[in-house]
Amino acid sequence: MDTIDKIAVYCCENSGLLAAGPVTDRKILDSIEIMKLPCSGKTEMGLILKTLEKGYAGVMIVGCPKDNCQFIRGSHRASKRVDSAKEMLAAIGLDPGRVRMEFLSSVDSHKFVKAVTEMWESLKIATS
Amino acid sequence: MSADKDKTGVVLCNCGGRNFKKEEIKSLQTRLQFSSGENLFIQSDALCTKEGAASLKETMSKKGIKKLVFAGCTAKKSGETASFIAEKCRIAPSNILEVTVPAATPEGEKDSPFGMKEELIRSVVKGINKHIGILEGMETFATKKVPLHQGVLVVGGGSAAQAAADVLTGRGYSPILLEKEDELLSLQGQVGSFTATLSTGGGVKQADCGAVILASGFSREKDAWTSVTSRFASPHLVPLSKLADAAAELPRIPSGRSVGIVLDLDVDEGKASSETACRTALQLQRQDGLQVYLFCRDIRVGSLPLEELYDDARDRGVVIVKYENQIRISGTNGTTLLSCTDAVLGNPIQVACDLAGISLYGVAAGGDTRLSEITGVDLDSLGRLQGNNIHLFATGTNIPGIFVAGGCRGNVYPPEAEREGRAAAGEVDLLLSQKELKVELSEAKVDADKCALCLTCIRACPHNAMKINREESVAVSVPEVCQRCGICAGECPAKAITLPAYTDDILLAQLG
Amino acid sequence: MNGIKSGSNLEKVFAAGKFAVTAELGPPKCADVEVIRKKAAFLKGNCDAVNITDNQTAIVRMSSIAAGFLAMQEGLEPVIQITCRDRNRIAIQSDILGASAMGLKNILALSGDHQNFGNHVTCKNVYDMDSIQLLQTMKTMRDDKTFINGEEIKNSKKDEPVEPKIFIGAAANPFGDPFEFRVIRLAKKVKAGADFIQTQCIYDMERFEEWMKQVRERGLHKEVKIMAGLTPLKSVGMAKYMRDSVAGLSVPDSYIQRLAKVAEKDKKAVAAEGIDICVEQIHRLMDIEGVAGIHLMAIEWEHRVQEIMEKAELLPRPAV
Amino acid sequence: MITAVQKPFDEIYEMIQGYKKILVLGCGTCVTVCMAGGEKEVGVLASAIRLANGKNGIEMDIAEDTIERQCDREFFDDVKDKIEEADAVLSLACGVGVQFSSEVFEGKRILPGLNTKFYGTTLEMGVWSERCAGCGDCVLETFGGICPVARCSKSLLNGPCGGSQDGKCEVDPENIDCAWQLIYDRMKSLDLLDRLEINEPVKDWSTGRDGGPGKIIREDMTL
Repeated sequence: MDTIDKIAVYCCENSGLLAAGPVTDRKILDSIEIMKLPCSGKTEMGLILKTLEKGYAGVMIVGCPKDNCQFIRGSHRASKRVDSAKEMLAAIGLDPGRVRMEFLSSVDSHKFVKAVTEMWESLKIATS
Repeated sequence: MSADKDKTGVVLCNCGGRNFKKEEIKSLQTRLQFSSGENLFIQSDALCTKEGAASLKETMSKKGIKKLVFAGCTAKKSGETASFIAEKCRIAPSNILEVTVPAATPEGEKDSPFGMKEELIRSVVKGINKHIGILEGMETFATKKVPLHQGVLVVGGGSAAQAAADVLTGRGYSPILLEKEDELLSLQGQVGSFTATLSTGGGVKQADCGAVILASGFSREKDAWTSVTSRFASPHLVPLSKLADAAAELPRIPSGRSVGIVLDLDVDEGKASSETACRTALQLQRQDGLQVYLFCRDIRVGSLPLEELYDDARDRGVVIVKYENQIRISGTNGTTLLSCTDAVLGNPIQVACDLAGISLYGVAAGGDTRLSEITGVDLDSLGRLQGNNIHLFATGTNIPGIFVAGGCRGNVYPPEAEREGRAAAGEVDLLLSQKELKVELSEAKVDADKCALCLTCIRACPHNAMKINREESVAVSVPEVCQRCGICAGECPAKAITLPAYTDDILLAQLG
Repeated sequence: MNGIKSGSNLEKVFAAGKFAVTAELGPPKCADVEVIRKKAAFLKGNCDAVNITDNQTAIVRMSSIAAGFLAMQEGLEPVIQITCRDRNRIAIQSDILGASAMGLKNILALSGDHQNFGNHVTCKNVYDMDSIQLLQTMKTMRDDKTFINGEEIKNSKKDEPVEPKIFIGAAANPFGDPFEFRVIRLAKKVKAGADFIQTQCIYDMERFEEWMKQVRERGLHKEVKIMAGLTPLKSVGMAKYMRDSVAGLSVPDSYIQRLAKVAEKDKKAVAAEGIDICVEQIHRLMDIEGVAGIHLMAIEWEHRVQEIMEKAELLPRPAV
Repeated sequence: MITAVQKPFDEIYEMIQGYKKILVLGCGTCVTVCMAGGEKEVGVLASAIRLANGKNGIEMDIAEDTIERQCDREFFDDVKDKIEEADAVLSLACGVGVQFSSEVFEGKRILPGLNTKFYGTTLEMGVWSERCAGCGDCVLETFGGICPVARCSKSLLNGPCGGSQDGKCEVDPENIDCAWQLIYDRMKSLDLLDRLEINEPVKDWSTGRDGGPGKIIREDMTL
């Protein structure tokens, strides 16, 4: 399996994508692959695992704040999918920290950067 | 679903030559990747003008381009220029993707505002190429027009409903006002073409309408009171609305009587409660020998008449206690004990009253489940119509074409309820005055061969966009209701549902 | 109801119009006869018959028939409990014949605690029949000399066949839900063939009296001997456990307060207070019309049974 | 429908060890509806196996497919080649489908990926509940449409045991309703309580599992 030293970040276009927009830090931008989703609720466990299969270091799903999802319950659904994916990774013997869910509003650019940074740190600890 | 053969183009908005230098354009041009067809590279000036759009439209039709990557311009809000182009050039909105080209030169170097470094060019090229890939994997969407029935159903007989009906009438609509003794039995169809079954004085009838306003008032009184009596054993409690009458019945004694008013029992209440509480307190305090204690977590007096009422009550001797967290109510035969912690001083307070009135608006209790079941409109955690979601405020709901106002969504303060009624009417007018909805046919698609009709999508859709197609025994999404969130596709256990602009192929291809 | 059905001591005590007393003996979780002998010694002479439990709470113990036979050798009259959990209709009918052949004269039918509560939670249960069908089976075997399949009980030789002569018991829980069904269920048990009933242990006397009222309204107390179940409270902890953790048991706060008050002064005196409560209950139960006896379930407290019976002035037991 | 849940991943993974080519085969009917073995679950499980193989350095070829039903021969036509190519098939069908796959493809190792649970209904999204025990002699008429055989923990036919409390079964008060409380309430609302006073005789279990493996032969329908 090829490894890709990147985190695939699936962003809800109403929140995560807008939060990621103003990010200019090249180190952050080069360490992620931003993928647009209409809503985090579109997330499937299969997509998360397939992304990891492709060799990505991690998968982050960024949706709206849980109770204020643009599509009412998308963030709730996504967070359940992420939990299932974590359970599956644990069952496989992989680091469940390779999947992460963030709930951000469209202006949370600093939180976006923080989340990516934190995830990288935890991934590095897990592999060291 | 395989992508069609329509060509994908790229347009760079150069804003009158201000965004890209010649050599930059050239550099970009050579690095763009198209999987098929001739390399399409269009540059254009001032795309946000009518003229610019018209010339782009011409080029596109000449080259047979139906899908477009648009790059450039940080001048306008994200997506604004893209949707302008989509409209003017007749591209389905999903078929135009935008790549932002961030300003590369530090501020202050005004002469070359967008001089691009190699690093930036690389990132722009990467962005454009990624979007070409997405569009090449995406079908070209057609649009359809859905007529909007001009009828409006307003459910409710109170001031919010009346205000909504008045506004609608004023704007030339003929709303059906469903008053208290009438009943909404069922609601079929969707935005633009609802069919309501109504029980009115004249019997059961059906009415067509394009939109619905739910303004049915506060329906939880009975449930709320049951909740209060089940929690507190004191025999000397009444709903706040009945406090004045009950207090009048109290036999007078020389040492005087005391009466308590409790607001915010489970949740903080609004101005309507403040007004009722202050008015009742004032009225009782004026009676001989009655001392009134008003308990609240916060009093909302954000309007002049309310402020005056509040001041008046205090001047007349009403004691107002702001409490923290929960208030405890216990009772013996003679009195009701109200105990709490003072929010300001932090000390415990206990007041013995002969009678206490509980405001029911602040009590968590069963909600308007019937209306929710009929319409599909979510209830919030307190059982009020309209889910607890910022995107729905003030008058929207999870169901396109259905709006809420007033008491049923928790606002019982008449001036505000009326304002909401008018606002909901405005929303309806904004919708229906279009006469028809232009709908891009990019809604969730169900593969009939795979669909097991397990109903998961129907249960999961937040907008009631998924229906059962009984003839074909398959689930189907209604394009004008579907919000393209893809939750159904995310849930479908048969992988029968795809959101055409976000198929697995499109998503996975981006990952390389 | 005139003819004697089994000739058991319990049956005769009832027939003589005496207030009957049964106790309980749980077989050991081993093959040691001594355990039974010891427990039997405490109970002998202090009651009219002794229930031998059948793998109670779904925990494996010595078989109730074997333990009952051993107890009988020690001079007790056993009431053999049979649950529907572990045996199908073939095994149960076979055991009824066997028990009767060994001289065991009382059998009490139970649904049985679900295996989920026991020490073999992964086992398969049987429930081929329920307790009411088991009562019917026993009655059919005894009165009609036929098995539940309609076949006659036959002797392989030309001799007269010997049917099981048993005094048939059933349990009743006046505190389970749905409350209104409880009397219906009792009536069904009586119809199915129960000669006597032992109830779940009683603490909530008001609810029991309410149930007895319903029993009398249907005239069931005249058709069946009802024995009120009692379990003395050994400690405050036990009382609270019974109140909080045993489905359907409500232990009144007044009892718990009484025990707690005594416990404050002298921990050792709590048991005596528990016995006093139990004795008070017995006296109150004896006054209720239709209560024909008590069933004393002194769990691991067999040695205090005599004291309770003495204080309740129920000794000596009638010789019938 | 027949309900099932996926086996723990460990168990599945151990089962497939030693095979070089695995086909994960889903079933598009009951187990799709109960979200245990449809095309989505096939994809998830196949991905999980690949990830595990990557971690453990195991070479294994994982193919995926889902057919309409694994309990009918004709539906296998589309995946015949794939099954024949595989060393083993990990079937995400109920026990019926797994066995029938084995019958259709004799000599092929067919492994069960699911634990088949019961005949049940979807109470709400993600919640399934048992309703029928397939006893072969329906008694629902007697009990107001609520089956004590399937829904009473002890299959009692003559009323509730002592463990019925507040409408719940003592075996698991959180999750199991007392069937007899439901029966009582229903019969009361139908004004049929007197029917519950009748003593139900022992049930004939021979019509179901206890009569040996079931077989239905409709002479009028056989070709």
